[in-house]
Amino acid sequence: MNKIISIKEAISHIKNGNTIAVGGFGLVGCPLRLVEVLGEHPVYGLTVISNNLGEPDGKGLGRILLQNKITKAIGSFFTSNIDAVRYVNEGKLEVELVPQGTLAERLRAGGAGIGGFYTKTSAGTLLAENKESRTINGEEYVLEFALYPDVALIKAKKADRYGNLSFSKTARNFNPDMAKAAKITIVEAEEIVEVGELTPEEIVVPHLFVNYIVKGEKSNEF
Amino acid sequence: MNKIISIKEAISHIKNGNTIAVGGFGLVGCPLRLVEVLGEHPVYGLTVISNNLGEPDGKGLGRILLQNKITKAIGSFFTSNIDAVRYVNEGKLEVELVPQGTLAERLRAGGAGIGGFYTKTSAGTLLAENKESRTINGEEYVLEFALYPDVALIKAKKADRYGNLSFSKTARNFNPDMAKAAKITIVEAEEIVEVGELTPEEIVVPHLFVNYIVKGEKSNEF
Amino acid sequence: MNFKQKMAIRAVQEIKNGNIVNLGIGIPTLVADFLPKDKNIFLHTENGLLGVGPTPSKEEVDSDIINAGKLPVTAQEGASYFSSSESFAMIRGGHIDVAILGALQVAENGDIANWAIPGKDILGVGGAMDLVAGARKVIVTTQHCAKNGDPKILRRCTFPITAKNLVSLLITEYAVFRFENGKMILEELAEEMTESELKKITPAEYIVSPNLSKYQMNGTEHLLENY
Amino acid sequence: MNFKQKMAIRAVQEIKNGNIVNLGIGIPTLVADFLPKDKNIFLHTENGLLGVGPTPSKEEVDSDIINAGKLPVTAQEGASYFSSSESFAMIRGGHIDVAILGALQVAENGDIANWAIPGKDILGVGGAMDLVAGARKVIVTTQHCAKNGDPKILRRCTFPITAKNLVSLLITEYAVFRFENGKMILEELAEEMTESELKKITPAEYIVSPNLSKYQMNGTEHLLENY
Repeated sequence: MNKIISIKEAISHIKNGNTIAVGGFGLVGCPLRLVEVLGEHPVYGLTVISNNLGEPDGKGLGRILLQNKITKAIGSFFTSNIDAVRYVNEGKLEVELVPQGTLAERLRAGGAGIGGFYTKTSAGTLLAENKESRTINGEEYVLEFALYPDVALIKAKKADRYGNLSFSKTARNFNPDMAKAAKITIVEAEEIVEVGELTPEEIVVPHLFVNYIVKGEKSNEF
Repeated sequence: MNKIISIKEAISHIKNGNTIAVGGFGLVGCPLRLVEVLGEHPVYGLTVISNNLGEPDGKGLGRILLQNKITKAIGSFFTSNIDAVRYVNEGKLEVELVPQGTLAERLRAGGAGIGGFYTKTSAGTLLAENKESRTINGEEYVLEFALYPDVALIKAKKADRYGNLSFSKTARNFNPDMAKAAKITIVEAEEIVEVGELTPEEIVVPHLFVNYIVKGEKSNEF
Repeated sequence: MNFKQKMAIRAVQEIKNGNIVNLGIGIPTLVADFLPKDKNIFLHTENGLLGVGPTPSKEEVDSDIINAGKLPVTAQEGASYFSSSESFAMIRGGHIDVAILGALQVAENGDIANWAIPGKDILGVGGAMDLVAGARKVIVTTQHCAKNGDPKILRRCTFPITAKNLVSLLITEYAVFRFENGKMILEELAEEMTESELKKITPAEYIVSPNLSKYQMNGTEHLLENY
Repeated sequence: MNFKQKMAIRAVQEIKNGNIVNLGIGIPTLVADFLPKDKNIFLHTENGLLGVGPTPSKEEVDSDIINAGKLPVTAQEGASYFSSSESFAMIRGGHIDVAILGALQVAENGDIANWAIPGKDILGVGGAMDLVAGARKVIVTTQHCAKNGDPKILRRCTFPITAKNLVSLLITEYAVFRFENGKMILEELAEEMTESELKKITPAEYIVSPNLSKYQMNGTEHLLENY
């Protein structure tokens, strides 16, 4: 039951055509080492679920995009990476734009056994076109469905050997939701500690959501 | 912005006909002092959302039931209190039986702006009768709606003066979900501490979900 | 060796290293006593704890740590606590490897009834429907017949069901049945039971596995020595 | 005093002691600079922090604490961090008292458009739709006209809307409008603006409040002295 493996071995769990969820809000909380090694792994046709697609000049997921490994992106804000904008215009990238809260909730639903849910967000807008809506207590709600990534690449502050996780400040963001939603969850931890070092109060993601752990380090990028 | 008030004042926020959510799994994590003072408050026709209805011999919510203040109970397990069973048989109590996970999720939905959601739990059973169902990815899901209590009575380990909360072990249970779902959330805290004493990592319920805090103590009942 | 312990030990054989396991009330509770010490097995209790430890001594009892049966328990190293919605997200989201529960009835199609009896008050369901619908593998441990002799292993449940077609394995004191592709298969038979005797007390229609064997204890009988 | 600071100060008047406030990018960001020190006001940022503190000095910067604009911030005493789904549960569940956002267009019916321009790539929405749909009070701060002189305060939005009928208050450099029962009401007018001039640059149909007043600064102009 050893979950600690090399980054290379971890990345080899990603297969052609997989849907992968990648943590982070911009570069903060993004598992940059895992993403880097994904760049060296010969895998294509990926659908990426992530709030953004990295930053320009091939930072974070931006690099994977420039390697033409990503065919579809599901997220809330891609305009900050001009490469993503260019890829869309050139027809090389399909985008599913989702309000940020709906993105988080669809991931949470995937992890929690909720097939779909009704939200007021986006009701009456372009992003609700062709979606079912329903009036509940006199207000219009839009039906959204769960997301089920094949693999999640997430970033944690600390992981113990069982896979219990803690996070650093706002570097938490989408990481817990993605960890819970994915079939296989791979964690890049800044520190790997012994079981018992993380108190029950510190554990934000319990180990049952975690399949593999790799050693990373703190990033200073944002 | 002082949220710390007397138990009597806190309970006076409960009005005739209100729907109140009361934390606890059995007596563990139940705000017993608030419930006790609720017993002295002249309020009737309450709908109570709680996993159980106290224990026999008028323990916890069992006492409020014997005072004929509760007309309806929404929860998952009432058989452990024979008084509740008797009240139902005598036509003095209406019961809405909900699977425990659906109860928690309906509260979570109420707090999170989710009007309704689809769950596999109860599909094809008596508890899904007269409920909408829907096939998602080839499996049958049941539509459940959010719960919106008027008031939540919850139990915390520590509260700071802003209303940030921590919980003790399995005494956490339904308390965070109820705190988030209710229009008015009243917390019975074993300890009231200064702002800053609870680290960001310890805070399970941030203060924006808490309206009032009363001083309680640790219970040894279960 | 009493038959309940034997069933608990048989259930233990189904649990793999690293598994997350939720134990129901009754016979399933006994499973905790027989978990192999050389494996990391994590017990989940739906009231908000992953990593349930042994029952505390009277002095160690902390009323803030209970299990779903409202009995005092302890927490193991590496344990964590969480709210009800998070706990049931684990269950309903498919993160519990094995749920072991009791039953009032089990049907040949994998239906289970374990929460309500017709004609009696239906006032409690707890987490049963969530566990059966959500766990990856649902193991039922139950006595083969009711106390009054009524069969419990049926063609169709006559009591209100808890979930449809979701039982993976049924362990009684006399036999072990596997449910696969809508079929119920007799896999193992207890020492003291014969195929024809079993048929008499089992209205459910089942296939006899070509590999039918004796009740598998896999050398774990020694676990019973302390009991 | 520049007009953006004036709008930020006007927005501050709407924030009550104890309020939970989410600030968008642009003019709304300036609001943080003018929050009264004698009140407890809590800034929420949707990437997972309640209790945003001032911008850190260069030495204090921690790349793990940023706001939704991806700029480094600090955390105040009593602050807490949470995941995205929990952060948006706060927003969508109605727990944010005030959201202050910029806009591309606002319509007389309370519609707002602030995320997409027809003919340009529509590749970013962020948390805008969640905030407008979820916050108890939605305050829009925007320049009255676009840089090219096009009106922004319209009968109907021509850009894709962010949400329907949900703006509570609109603050421009020239005027303050309140939205009530489907009506748009002119409440305040800036010193240098007249009613007839305003009408010319405002295609939206609005009612003039019988209590129409000057732009309310309520004695907080001194806040500008440091700027």
